Amino acid sequence: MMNNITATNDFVIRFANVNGSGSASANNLFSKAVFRLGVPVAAKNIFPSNIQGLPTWFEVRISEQGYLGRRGGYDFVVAVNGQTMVRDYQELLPGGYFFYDSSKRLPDTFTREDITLIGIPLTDICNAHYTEPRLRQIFKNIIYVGALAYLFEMDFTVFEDSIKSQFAKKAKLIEPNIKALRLGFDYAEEHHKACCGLNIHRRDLNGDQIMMEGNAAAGLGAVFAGATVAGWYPITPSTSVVEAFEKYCKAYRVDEQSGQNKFAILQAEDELAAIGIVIGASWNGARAFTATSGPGVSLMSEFLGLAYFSEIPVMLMDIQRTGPSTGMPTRTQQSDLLAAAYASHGDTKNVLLFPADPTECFAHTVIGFDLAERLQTPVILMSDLDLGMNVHQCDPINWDDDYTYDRGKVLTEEQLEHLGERWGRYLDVDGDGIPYRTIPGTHPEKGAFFTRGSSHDEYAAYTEDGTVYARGMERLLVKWDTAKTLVPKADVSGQSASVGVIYYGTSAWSADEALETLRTTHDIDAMRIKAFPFGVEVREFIEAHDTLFVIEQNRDAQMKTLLVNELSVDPNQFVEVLNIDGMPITASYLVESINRQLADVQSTVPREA
Amino acid sequence: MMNNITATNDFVIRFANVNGSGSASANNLFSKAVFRLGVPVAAKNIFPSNIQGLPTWFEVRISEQGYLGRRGGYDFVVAVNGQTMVRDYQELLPGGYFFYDSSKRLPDTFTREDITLIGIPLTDICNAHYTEPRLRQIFKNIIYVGALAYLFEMDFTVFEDSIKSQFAKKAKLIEPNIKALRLGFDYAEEHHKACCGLNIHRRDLNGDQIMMEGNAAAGLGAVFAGATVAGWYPITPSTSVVEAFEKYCKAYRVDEQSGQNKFAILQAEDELAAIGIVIGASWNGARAFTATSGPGVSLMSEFLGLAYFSEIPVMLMDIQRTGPSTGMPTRTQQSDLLAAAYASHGDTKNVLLFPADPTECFAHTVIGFDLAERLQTPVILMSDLDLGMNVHQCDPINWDDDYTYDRGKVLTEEQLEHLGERWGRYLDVDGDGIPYRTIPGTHPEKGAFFTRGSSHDEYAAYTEDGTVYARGMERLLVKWDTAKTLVPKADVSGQSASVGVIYYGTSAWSADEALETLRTTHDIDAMRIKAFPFGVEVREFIEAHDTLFVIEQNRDAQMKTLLVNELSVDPNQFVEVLNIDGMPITASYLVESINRQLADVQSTVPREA
Amino acid sequence: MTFIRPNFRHPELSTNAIGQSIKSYEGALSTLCAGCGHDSISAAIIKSCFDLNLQPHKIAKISGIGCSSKTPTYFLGKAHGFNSVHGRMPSVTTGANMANRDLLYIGVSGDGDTASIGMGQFAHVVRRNLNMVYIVMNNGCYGLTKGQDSATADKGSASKKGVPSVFDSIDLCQLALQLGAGMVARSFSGDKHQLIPLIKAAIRHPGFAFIDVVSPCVTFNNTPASTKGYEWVRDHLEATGTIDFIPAKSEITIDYPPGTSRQVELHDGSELVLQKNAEDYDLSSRKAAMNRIEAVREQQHILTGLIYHNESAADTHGLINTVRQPLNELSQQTLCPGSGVLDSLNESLR
Amino acid sequence: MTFIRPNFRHPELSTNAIGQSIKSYEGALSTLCAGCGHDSISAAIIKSCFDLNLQPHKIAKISGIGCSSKTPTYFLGKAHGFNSVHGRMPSVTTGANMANRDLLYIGVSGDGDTASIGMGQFAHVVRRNLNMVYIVMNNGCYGLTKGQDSATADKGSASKKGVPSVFDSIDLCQLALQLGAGMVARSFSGDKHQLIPLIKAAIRHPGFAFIDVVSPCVTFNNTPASTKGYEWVRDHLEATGTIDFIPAKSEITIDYPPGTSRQVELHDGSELVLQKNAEDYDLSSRKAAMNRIEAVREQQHILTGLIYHNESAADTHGLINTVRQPLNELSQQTLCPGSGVLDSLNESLR
Ligand SMILES: Cc1ncc(C[n+]2csc(CCOP(=O)(O)OP(=O)(O)O)c2C)c(N)n1
Ligand SMILES: Cc1ncc(C[n+]2csc(CCOP(=O)(O)OP(=O)(O)O)c2C)c(N)n1
Ligand code: SF4
Ligand code: SF4
Ligand SMILES: [Mg+2]
Ligand SMILES: [Mg+2]
Repeated sequence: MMNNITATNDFVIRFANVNGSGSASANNLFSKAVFRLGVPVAAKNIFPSNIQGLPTWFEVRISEQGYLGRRGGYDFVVAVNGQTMVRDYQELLPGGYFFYDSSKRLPDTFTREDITLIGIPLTDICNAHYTEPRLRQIFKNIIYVGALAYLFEMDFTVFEDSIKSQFAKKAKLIEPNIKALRLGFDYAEEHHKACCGLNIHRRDLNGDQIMMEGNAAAGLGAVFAGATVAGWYPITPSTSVVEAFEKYCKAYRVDEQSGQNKFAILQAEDELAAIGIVIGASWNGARAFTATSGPGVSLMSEFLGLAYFSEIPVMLMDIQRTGPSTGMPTRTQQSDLLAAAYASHGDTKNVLLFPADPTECFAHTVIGFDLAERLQTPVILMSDLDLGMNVHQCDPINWDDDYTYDRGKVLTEEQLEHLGERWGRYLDVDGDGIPYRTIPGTHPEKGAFFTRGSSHDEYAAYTEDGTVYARGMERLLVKWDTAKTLVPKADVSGQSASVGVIYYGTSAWSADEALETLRTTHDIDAMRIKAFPFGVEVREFIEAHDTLFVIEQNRDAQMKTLLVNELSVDPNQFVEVLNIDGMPITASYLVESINRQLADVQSTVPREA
Repeated sequence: MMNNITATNDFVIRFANVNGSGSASANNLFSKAVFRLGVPVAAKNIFPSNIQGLPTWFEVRISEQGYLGRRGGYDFVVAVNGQTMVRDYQELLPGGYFFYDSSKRLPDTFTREDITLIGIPLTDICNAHYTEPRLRQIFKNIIYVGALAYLFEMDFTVFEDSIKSQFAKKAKLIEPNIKALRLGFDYAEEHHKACCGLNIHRRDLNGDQIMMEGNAAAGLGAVFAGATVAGWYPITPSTSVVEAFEKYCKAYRVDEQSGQNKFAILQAEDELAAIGIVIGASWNGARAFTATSGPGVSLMSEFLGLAYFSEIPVMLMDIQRTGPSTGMPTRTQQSDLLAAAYASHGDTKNVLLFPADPTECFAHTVIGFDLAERLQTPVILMSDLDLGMNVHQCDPINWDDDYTYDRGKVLTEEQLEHLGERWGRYLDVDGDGIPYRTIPGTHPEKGAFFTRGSSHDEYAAYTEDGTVYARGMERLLVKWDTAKTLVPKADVSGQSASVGVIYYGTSAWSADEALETLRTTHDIDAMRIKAFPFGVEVREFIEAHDTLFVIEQNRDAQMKTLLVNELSVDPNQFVEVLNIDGMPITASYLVESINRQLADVQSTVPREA
Repeated sequence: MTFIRPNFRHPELSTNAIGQSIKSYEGALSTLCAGCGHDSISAAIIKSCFDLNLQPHKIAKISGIGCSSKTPTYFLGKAHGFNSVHGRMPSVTTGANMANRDLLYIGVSGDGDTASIGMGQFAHVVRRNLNMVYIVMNNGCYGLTKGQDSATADKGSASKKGVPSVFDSIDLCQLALQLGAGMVARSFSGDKHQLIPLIKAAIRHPGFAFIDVVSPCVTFNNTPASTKGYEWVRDHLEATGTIDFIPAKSEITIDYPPGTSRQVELHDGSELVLQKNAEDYDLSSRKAAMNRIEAVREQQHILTGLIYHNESAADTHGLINTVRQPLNELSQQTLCPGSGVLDSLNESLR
Repeated sequence: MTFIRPNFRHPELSTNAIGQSIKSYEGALSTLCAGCGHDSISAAIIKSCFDLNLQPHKIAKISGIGCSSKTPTYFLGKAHGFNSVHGRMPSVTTGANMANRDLLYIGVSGDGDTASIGMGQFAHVVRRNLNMVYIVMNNGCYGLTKGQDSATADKGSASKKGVPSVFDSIDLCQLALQLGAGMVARSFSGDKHQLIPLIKAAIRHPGFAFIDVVSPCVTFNNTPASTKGYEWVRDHLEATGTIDFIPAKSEITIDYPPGTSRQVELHDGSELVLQKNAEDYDLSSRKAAMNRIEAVREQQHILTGLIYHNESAADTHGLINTVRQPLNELSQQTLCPGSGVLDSLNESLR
């Protein structure tokens, strides 16, 4: 006997499409509708590294409880890609619903009895109503969205409103789109009444939240942070950061009178040039940044070493994808931590930030610019494809107009003029390891110095004196200690358990969800790391727990490496919980994996207070 | 009262010269003479990153006990550089000897009473005997060598013989050189009889040893290992590796009849191209290599990731210098370990070799090619400036004619022809994580495959299937485990103590010497690591000791990081003994530092057996 | 990929002189956009190798990263291929060629791959006169990363986003000429009658042969304002002539009047017949080639055809004087000096 | 370094129009080899800035790595300097210029730094027409790494080791022309009467100004067989004319007979007077410049002088339409949209 899955506002739907077939906007229309119905929604676009004709999936989780990570498993599949039909069919959960284009009969091998088939003759409907192939192609997607609206009992007006606002500027497209929605809706109503146990009903759970891509938020952050120069080179999944920066600059940063830009964006010839541009601009007193992904980080490595050693602010956004090498360019991962933290030859350490949602992409970008200038060093925003390129539900962007940028220790002409002692570019005057810098052109007689990646003394003069060199290197460690006090603090929850879970970045959604489940049976504390180097709270958390699960989306447990290496803690305290398949980590995997390993760990009883 | 240092065959002499003044060959003449007198000698050239006119030092340690590391401190200074005279004077040990050009009076500030002044009017002598400025310049150096010969009671004939063999092909230069030596000798004999308590007397301690630079040995190793392609880009201190390779190729690898080369050396446009050439050639079945230093390693990082992931043999020699960035290009360091071990974005691991003397540079180069092809992965020889560019006394180069190259799992046309099952480029047939590869052009129908840095399945086809990708990444870890069994084993000495000392590469000379001293008062075991990943013996050694001193020539204890990270051992077991001033680590520093820290460590008593 | 190429072929499918059918030269099914110019170039490569009776497994196809750089998967399935990293095809090909001078090296790149990130490697592989065919599938944009302008995008031409490129475009043929390439040509992906003979000529050319193939990106570079779009290119194409390939026959004839045809003899004795425009055109003069490109460009036209051809220069192996036998075939015995030389070597170091 | 420059200067040391003595334009004492051509170029830069009455602190001097790239330490001590990494001066200068368009950017590089590792960045900074002076101190070798051939080493010319270079040399002036540089010149480090006016012209040129200065490496490139050695170069130098700098006066005169002098008016109204050879020479034609370089080179000679000059093109800022005010001077208030726009922005994302 078949057990249909029934659920209201709590299920996962997978759209299986063909790349470049126009499905993306239809699928977004659907997920946005869920959001507008006041129901939390998480959508993930799983697309190929090509432009047209290959399989692409869109995974939408509808979750009244507000779980925004991947859950794992599919309750409903919209199977409109023949290439992957078999797989999509097989991977559907028992009791699930298989929605397909019934213009063609399903192959005989499709014999599952534990699922519900929902056939809609999409092609036939299209052919009946549209003659132009282009229109047929496009509206086919809209038709299935209309059908879903019926099947899930979604309020149809929310779709109509979406269409209207979307095509506000091309009004003549509104009617045909609504018509297509209607076609699907009506067909489903007529042929599939009450066959689907999954519903999406209106709630008011989304408050003032917004839906935004992490990259857009980072780009916007750069605008608000006052970045004026961007050097970049296209690479998936980072490209949209600079595209967003450009878009928002064009909206907010064009001089009204002259039409001239208060920003300079240069598409460089490669990543080496991109970061060179950033370094040149930062050196010259502008806020500058670049965005890239793994291969770009590798190429930037020499320049990162220069910036570290000559102490030039750099804001770099690494939107991580699956490595190594070209890897899976359209899949996510958190595997550039070591490459970023210890970029380049010689002894180097870079500041990393780990945003977990778009709102934080915005905030960390703003903080990142401050840190880069305060610390005069590279700061790397460690976002990833999942965060950067998917539209996430998150808190709205906020801005405190009283906040002023921290431009760090930069001497003005005035200050230079009245400088008492001899100024030294690399002199640690304040004991925090951070020297004072000057911007070219500031003062006619004072403050000019020579920046170099070769060894230098406190007055920026070239030296081959090993003692002087070593002194500089040790000072950089003092600065590193200062960094620990300035970076965003980790979020800690709970304090009584002997077991802790550590996670960061986009694992947060699933980790938070998994923790809810795990905590029903175990006492578990948790810490979300937001930055490297680690503040005291990170050490304290680790010291306070016997067993620490570290959740990461890489093979080699790179965050664990950083923790052990920087905090000198025993690696055997840590249990690795790793996911490396390029798909965002799921809550169910976490629950299963941690539960299993918890069994191995002796004591899970709370510590004595 | 002054206490003159007196010693026979056990002291340190520093030559202070000006770069480009022709002193290097004179100083080499001196150290070679010591060697030929059968007395162990270690010479270090401390030169500036410029071509002419800046201070350069040459440090020669004469050690009957055979200590070949830096000792620290100078017993005798040949001060012929006005620019550094004050410093050279100050740094001389009490009781030491200050040899200077007395053509000009010493400044009045030179008032030390604890040293012996030995003035020789080098300029005056030159001016009296030579008219051409060029000759004056050159022979000045030879004259002081002649004087030293007298002062140290060295057998003069050894110098004469050296000169004769050196100028065998330009015979007319022999006489003038010997004359210059004589001039110095005679002046010293006349004016400084018995003033010097330091002697170098003939012994027979050097057996069949040779004097060679590490880079020359590595270049020779590449010839013997059958490397045919070298792509490279000049960078100090690696340049001489390829120069040596070329020299020895020209000696042994030119077809006698045609005059054609059985090797291809291309000076590339940069390091990215250099390693690209190596990858292309290796992929195509030739043994290929490149040599570089830190900045080059940074630039090669993207390509290293490609080679790791697509499993192409790469032999890379990193002759490390002081980082980060341009750093001190003519100073030594061991600070590229992390950059090399985990080069590039994504999860990557590379095999490293740590030669400790030129003989081992040769041997490790040969092993390196075998490992690279056996493991189909990058192998990086971690030499350094000290090892690579100084002439070291070491065992002679040996070669076993019965040894055959391990070309790894390469399928021949024959094998392809008779292949039973379907061949998969990335299929782990043997369970060791190493698949079989084919060389382009081998077979008309079988074995062709597509190499890519993007994700691939066992049959080398492009895939975006996360499970398949993950399987490949996990297999690379199996291969990594295989690597642990193939790399050179660490040298372990002692097994009863609770304290161990770990070191690698060029720290070995000083560490060995320091251990002799330390062991007179403490029970200490020692391990010299020769490769990464670590074999079981490394783990066993660590597990068998409570306290482990790790000797490194970098700031951030990079080997410790590798040990902790790869072996999951408690970092608190380790005590860091670090030197980062760019000068080779000294035995005296090690003794002092370890002794001091041993006091802090509770138990130094031997373990119960 | 679940695409399955129909395996059935007509039984009488014709074979070439070495008994191979065209199928032996094909590759996996393309995953590029329908109508992408790059696929036409792949087809031209397939046809050229078939016609020239090349043994597929004696070819190595090497590329960088981009839609264009994916194409080696789609031709010559029996040849080894190497999809390296972005902009670095030249160095990988250089290494491969050093290891085995006897294979044919077909390097495929994009305009982003070559004119931006790969500019340095491009310049230097030309300078070394590496014996290879270097094909740039030039769509004036970054196809795979969704249509950003490349450095070959014509100034003022607009990409999908409609924002015109503000920078002067780089003419890769001119650069190749400047840097000393022995054969320089340009064609259009849709013009197989011109392209196939050029590819054949490039294959036969002993040394560096460069073909810049204008190859419209149907997806990102087909706006009316774009100058690399199919229509625009068609309209604005100015061919120097129709080139047809005729196997080894006669010599190059240099002196001939305008309006007639001209034969260019290739390395292996085979020839190109160049149908000449009314204007004189000297294939063997670099300066003339340069001026001609410049002149044609001044009219906003694109010069196609064989632009320059000179076989006199030695290739890299010739320049560095390597042995005839591929280096990857030399045995340990040949390469390793063995213990024999060590006595005197060690002695010289004492 | 323990060198101490004698601090004493003649009290009546003459000052320029802004009251600065030449001392204000000097830098630290050079640590290059005695007689190195690079030092002469530093001296010419110092003199040019002095003559032009530039404020030293409004200059930024940026370089890569090499003996040549060290020279910015040796001139303009009151200006900020940046000795970046090998081959990357162009990108760092680009960034700096984007941040502050009001400084004068003097980029110094070597032939290794530019023609090899820096080739890509060089090509693209030219293409963007960045407003800067780009000086290559061209010694045909890698001085700092001890004399390996660079890509500008003439074929057949032997370095210290006596092994002749087997590859064709790259002519950076031709490349710069090819890639659209607005001003292209070549000079010789020892010829200050030619070099100083050229540097001045480059400083005044609004956009990318390239000067390839043949600068003998006395240490590694002075063998008789080398073609870049002082003697050889002297012998083989073919100057297009003696250039003298005259402050802002008259306009460019384009039409003038051979054998006379020609005035080139610069951006700020100042002029170059070009002493012309008997042959006609058109400074404003790229094609003519190309052909001229080629023709002179065919005679194994080196063309020096101002080779091409065209001020019409907009520089990078002009092309991407940035505001007049330096971007690094814009305040938070100007740059940050503030909370005001967020209501509607957030709303648009719901
Ligand atoms: C180091 C690096 N940077 C960026 C990318 C992203 N990327 C992939 S393809 C491409 C551009 C491709 O353009 P082109 O070479 O013209 O090929 P097309 O797709 O147009 O055929 C870029 C920038 C990459 N793969 N590697
Ligand atoms: C990435 C990198 N590779 C190599 C080097 C070593 N290096 C220093 S200077 C130099 C060449 C300099 O040649 P050139 O630019 O012609 O300057 P010159 O010394 O001749 O003036 C090289 C290869 C380096 N510093 N960085
Ligand atoms: S995006 Fe353009 S270049 Fe890429 S496959 Fe599609 S049409 Fe071709
Ligand atoms: S090595 Fe050559 S380029 Fe370098 S400083 Fe000396 S003379 Fe000048
Ligand atoms: Mg392209
Ligand atoms: Mg040079």
